[in-house]
Amino acid sequence: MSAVDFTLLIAAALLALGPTAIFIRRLSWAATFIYASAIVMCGLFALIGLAGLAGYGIGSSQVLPLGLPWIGANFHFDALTAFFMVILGIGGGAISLYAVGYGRHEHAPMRVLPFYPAFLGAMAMVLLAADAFTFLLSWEVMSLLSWALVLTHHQEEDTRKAAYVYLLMAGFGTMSLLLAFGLLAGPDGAYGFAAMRGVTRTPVMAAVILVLMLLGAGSKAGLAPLHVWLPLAHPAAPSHVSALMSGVMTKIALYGFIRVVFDLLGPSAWWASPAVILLGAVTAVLGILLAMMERDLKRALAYSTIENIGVIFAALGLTMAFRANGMTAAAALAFTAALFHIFNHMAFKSLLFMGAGSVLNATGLRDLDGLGGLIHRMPVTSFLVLVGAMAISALPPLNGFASEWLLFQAVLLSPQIPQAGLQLMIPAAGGLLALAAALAAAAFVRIYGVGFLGRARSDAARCAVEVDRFSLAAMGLLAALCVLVGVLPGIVIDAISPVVEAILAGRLPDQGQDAWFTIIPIAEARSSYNGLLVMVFVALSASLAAWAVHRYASRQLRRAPAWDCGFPNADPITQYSSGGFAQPLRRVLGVNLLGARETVVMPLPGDRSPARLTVEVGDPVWGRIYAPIAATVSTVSTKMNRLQFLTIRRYLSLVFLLLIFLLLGLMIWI
Amino acid sequence: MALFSNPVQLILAVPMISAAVLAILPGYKLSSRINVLACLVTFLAAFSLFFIAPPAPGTYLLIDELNIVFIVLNTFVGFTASTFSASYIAHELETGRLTPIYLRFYHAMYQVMMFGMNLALTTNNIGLMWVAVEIATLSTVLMVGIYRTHEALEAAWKYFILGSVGIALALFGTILVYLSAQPVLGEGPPAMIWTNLQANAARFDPALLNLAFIFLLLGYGTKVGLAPLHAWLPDAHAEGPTPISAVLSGLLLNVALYAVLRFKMLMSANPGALDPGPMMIAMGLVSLIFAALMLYRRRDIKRLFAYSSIEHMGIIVFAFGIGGPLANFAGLLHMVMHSLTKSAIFFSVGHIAQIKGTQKISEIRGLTQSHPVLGWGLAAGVLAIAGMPPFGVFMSEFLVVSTTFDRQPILALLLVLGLLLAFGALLLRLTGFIFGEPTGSLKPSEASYVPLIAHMSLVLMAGVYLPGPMVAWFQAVARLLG
Amino acid sequence: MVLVVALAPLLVGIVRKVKSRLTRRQGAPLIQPYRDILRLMRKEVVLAENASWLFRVVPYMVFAATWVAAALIPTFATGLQFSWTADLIAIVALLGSARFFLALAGMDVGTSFGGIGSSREMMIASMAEPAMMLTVFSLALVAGSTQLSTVADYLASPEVGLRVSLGMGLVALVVVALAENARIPVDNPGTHLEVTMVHEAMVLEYSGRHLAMIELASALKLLLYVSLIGCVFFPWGIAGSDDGIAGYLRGAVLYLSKLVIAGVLLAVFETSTAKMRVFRVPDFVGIALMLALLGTLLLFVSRSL
Amino acid sequence: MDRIAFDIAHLLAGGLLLVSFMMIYQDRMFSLLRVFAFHAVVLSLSVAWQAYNQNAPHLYITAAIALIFKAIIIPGALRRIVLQLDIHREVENVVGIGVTMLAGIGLSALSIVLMLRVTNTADAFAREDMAFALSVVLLGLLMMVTRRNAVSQIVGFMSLENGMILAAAGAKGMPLVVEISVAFSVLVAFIVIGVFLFRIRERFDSVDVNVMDRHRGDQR
Repeated sequence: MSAVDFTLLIAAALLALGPTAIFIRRLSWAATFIYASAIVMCGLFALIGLAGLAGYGIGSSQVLPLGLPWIGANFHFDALTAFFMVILGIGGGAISLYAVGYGRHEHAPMRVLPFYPAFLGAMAMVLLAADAFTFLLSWEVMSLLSWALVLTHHQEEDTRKAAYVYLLMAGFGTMSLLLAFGLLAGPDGAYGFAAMRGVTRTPVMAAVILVLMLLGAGSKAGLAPLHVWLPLAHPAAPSHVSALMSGVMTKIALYGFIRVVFDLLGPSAWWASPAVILLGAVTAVLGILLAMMERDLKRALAYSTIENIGVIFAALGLTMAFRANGMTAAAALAFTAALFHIFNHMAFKSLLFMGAGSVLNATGLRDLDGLGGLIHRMPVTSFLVLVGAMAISALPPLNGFASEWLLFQAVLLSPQIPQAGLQLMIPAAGGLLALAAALAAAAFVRIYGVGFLGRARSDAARCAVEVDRFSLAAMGLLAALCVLVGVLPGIVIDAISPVVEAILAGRLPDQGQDAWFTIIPIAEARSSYNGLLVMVFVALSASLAAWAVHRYASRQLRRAPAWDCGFPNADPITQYSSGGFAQPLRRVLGVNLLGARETVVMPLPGDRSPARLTVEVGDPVWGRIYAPIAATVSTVSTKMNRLQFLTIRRYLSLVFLLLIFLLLGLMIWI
Repeated sequence: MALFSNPVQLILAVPMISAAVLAILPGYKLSSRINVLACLVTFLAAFSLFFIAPPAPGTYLLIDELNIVFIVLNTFVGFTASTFSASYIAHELETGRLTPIYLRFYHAMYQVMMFGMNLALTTNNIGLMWVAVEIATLSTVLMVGIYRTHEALEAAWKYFILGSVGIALALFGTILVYLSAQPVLGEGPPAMIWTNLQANAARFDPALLNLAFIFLLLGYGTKVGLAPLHAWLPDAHAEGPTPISAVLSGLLLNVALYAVLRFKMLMSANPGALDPGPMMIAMGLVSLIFAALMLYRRRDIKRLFAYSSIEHMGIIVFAFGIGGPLANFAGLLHMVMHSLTKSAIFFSVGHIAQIKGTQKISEIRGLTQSHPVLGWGLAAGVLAIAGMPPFGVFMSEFLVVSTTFDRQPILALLLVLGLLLAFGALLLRLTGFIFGEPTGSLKPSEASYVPLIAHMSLVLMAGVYLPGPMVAWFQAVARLLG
Repeated sequence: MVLVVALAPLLVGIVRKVKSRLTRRQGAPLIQPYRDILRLMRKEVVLAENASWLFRVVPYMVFAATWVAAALIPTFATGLQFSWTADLIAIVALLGSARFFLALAGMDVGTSFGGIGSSREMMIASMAEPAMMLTVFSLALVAGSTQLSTVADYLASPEVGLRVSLGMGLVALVVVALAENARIPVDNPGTHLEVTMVHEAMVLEYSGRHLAMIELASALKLLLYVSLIGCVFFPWGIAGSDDGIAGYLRGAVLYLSKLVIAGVLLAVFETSTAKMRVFRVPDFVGIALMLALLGTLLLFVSRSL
Repeated sequence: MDRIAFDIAHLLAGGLLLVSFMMIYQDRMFSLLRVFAFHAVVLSLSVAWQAYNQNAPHLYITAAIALIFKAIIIPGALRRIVLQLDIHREVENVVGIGVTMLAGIGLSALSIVLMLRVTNTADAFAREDMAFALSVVLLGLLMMVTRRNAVSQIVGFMSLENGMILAAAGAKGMPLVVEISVAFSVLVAFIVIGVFLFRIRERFDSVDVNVMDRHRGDQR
């Protein structure tokens, strides 16, 4: 049995688990059974993917007599698929493990169980599909199932709105993809990926396809300005679903982009790449700024997903720029950075969403301003979330830094590009990415500092208890992965290289030979980084310092009330709130970039009502793009709606006028 | 029974005889069973056409690859709708919306309508076809007005007037076609036989054909429900009994479409005649976008789905207007899928409206919680009709959009715009229907879900797997349509 | 590595001394910072009741991260043993780690001052870090490497000449250094006045050995920046990896004198300017960001000339 | 086919068109009904003349149907309805009669030009007939569109159907189907309209379509 058959079988089994859930819904172990099966299957995905990256089973295909009748349903397993299988397998597996524990708290499990495994299966189908129809079918089924999952808590108005916006954007994306595939397939309907691959296209045609792919895959991944659904839908879903959507599904969207733009379309003209780079960089900054301003824990995480997607798109754009100029080594570096970051983001974003889910479970709150002090009540969760926050803030020696480092190395290769425009633009985009990275650190200090540190701001947070072992195990797994990958990035780079090789026909130097797991993307004189040693050095010097201080100086400790510059121990609400923490950045960047407004209502002297500070900050994209569209549709449909209330005579007049019009037309014509 | 050795005769005779029987038979229970039985027999007879070699085209009857699709679909949906009607109509009697005498009338008319539609599909004579469409129209007019409320009468009246004008225009077109054929084929009946017309179309006077097609497109187009000729459609769907809404959307529109297609083939066969494509594309697009926008302001659930029918007829006409093997295939597939899906939607809507006692969109909430099967069934139907996979409509929309974009990018973009607008509206309403806290009556539905599930299973199956013979046959038809 | 730790308080001492003399005070002796740190080390720690384990770990983490970063910068010789462990970008990121933890610690106890400090620190950092990154970019683009030893070697070589971009980079880096090290005009290292403090507000709750570690870390950080500026922009006398003992000695002496000069300059600058309002700071640091970007962009212009 | 025959056919068909114009011109209900009866008479004459010329005896039946039903029974019935329901005796127009007339002239010009252009190959009889028939059809439609009350709209529809019959009769050798269908449609139309009018009488106080329009759906 070839790899593709085996993977298909597992995907089919996952899809079939959905209906199974309906039949076994009365059994007490139904949820555990479903999630446990999902763990097993995802584990198999990961294994198959890893085996594929090691070279086993690559290139196997299968055609089933399904889908479009004259070409059937084509499936193919190659290195790119294998890599994303690993993402899906590890992410899906860890999240399913988490769900074993988390799912017990679900009030209406039947709104999750039938869709959850099928969602995983649909994502696998997207990865395997090798013709346009199968691809889009799986893609849209994936959207549909995640939509159903988002609607788990459908009683809430916000959830319904979120789900609506989500599926509408998904529909928009699918239509864009459909148009892109229409162009790729040509007039004769050559929908197979194999047939699309060899065709040469004019640069304009390729650019149109690229734009459509940016719209289609970008809307699913969360590229600005198509990201609006993401901060709505991800928080609304149950947390393991949020984790799956943010950590894994957005990666599947990126897979779609990579598959079409890098694999099917081939090298594009150099002038196509700046748009991608710039979009990516702008998305990154916008996303993280919004994350900085957001009060809702899960929504802030969702915004941070947008940031990371932006980073990845910037890396992909760099790859396109290098590739268009035939700089294979540089392209390989940028592409490796993109794939590496995809992997990393899967790990830490899933971890963070699980953490948010644990917090939600323990306190029932998503509002940062109700949390605080969780590090005392939920020590393990807090520690694991800290690892995730460090990783996502790109702090060495964790994994987030490794991929950002690679990306910056790629940015630094820009002088070799012949086009002056790109030469100037890439470092500028690099600056934006650096800004995003710095803001990410600020945003996660805020999230962690307000949410987990300090004193509890509500009773719910005060009485929080640590979550169950399954959840902790799942988070621990991913946290360990973050550390491990950060410390040993060379192994990951080598594992990715078959993918890079397959897409770009070039790769980074083999990292396995370098001493002490150092990574050297180009040459040692140019740049190198060793996560292991950094970690060892930091750990050693920290321990050394601690040991020395404790050994030779004092080790006495006394607990006392907080000093706070002499103020008495005030109420927990005097702590910095999430809004307060964001205030400096809101004033500095938010006013101009996001249109943030602060209004202060000061009561007159003698009036004892409290002073109020209201902050208005939101996604500028809503007001600039989506609200006008919605308003237009509303106005036009209201105007049109008069046609429903005409008299019969007027309807007849319409018929009559149409007839006259056509007759006149005919008369003029002949 | 030598007379009925031919299944085609059976298809026509069974509804006619049972109409007569039902007209005199008291007692609604028996009537509804006979109704179902008659529809079943008709369907089986139609289905047997797959296996028996179809009879050679005669003066009156014609079975070819094109209309066999329509006949089988027609009788099948007619059958499922009759089973749905059996469970639906009992409830109407209980609530006193209908009296037994009206029920008798209803069942008889149901069969008359089936007869009209079957005749329109099987006849080989353009005049007879016109008559048959007229019969079907008039019988549905009576059914739409059967509740005799203000709204129902108004809807029926509107339907009647607009339908009559349309049918008159179609008659004029038919006469013109005859006139153009007459110099070639000679006077009298041969000049009205489809097979003759089709074979000799190349020699007809193209100018006359052009004029004829305008009248035919407007005439039968009124029946298809193309904007701006659609006005009767939403009200007729909304105010009639729900089985009739299902039949109207699922069948009658197809019958009219069939007529348009036949005449389009005639036009295509004549080299000098205008290309009917652009006209159909334009009307299709107008219907699609117009109906999509209208969806946003609907307050009545059945009217909502009636507008959705207009929208889909727009897509189908658009696809046939684009032409070519892929688009024609897509058009046919879309038509079949739309019939099945839309009637399934009306089945569930019928039950919902009966449970809730209202058709107001704002009063239907949280169905997945209170009535899981109905709620999710409706969800499946609406998502399917909105073009979501893994349902069959997705495949046809995939083909239409992807083939159009390469050839006519602007048209494809307009098409996509319309599809998205409609998707947005349907999804908005669906979210309201099936999610949130349930409102209104929560009593369980005792109705049978079999027709609903049967239709949705077929649509689901078609979305992922089309049987080989069916594909071959669709492709043959697509080639036939040019 | 030990050298940097040993030297760091000295630099602070120099700055303080010069500042005092400039304001016509006698000033504490040069070794006062050493004394301070040792004294703090010996004192007991008074821990806020609400402080978590993170609060206790952070000083060591901050110290370690800063130390490692500082150790990776060539002071007087380029051939560092482990220079390939991390490059300039990693050094920036290590400093980022230190700041990250410090800001978290500021939030940990749950007082309003900690929050002030953390939020302002992160705001300043989110402008300063990209500026630094862009400076790194322009350096790396000039030198074709982000490896500090290589960069220093390259810039020490005669082929570089004078470049506008490097000048801009220098200004940007100095501004960043001022901002990152909590110096006037961004922050006042000596103040404990609520509205003005940034760095000090974060570490307000620390005492005893923890405070000592943090003080040491910030001294280290100052040294780090001075070394960085020294080795990148004024790489005269840095010994190559193959130079002999004499080379090393010469490098060491020059390095020490560079430190002294930098300390004096810093003190002069701090005495002659006033602290700005917090919301002026972004403009100030933003200038660095702009300069760094301009430097990077001008690089291409000057290259193509 | 001689000249006289053609001229007579021409005269009759043209007469039908003329009567159509007269109908548009009427502003009293009863005179409208009278003119409509006359319309039907002219139609039956025209059809009969065609029957004679084409040697098509079945067309005589059509002529007879037209004469009996449309010229006598229907106007009589409508007259009764108007009397019984106490409907306004005036025909309410949407636009002025002058404008309507102008539009009607334009329409008949359009249809004649168009018809003569497209029917090059058909014989002269058919061409004339079709041209006039199309004008009558369009005028009937115009009448439906510009009149406010139901009875005059029905009359408009009937005159439209008259045009159809003229066309069908003019198309040489058109099989029996047409006659059947015409009879059928006239019959059914009459019945249905009658039923409707009856019901509408039952439910509404007037046959004025505007009253019914108040109950249009989706406004609840």
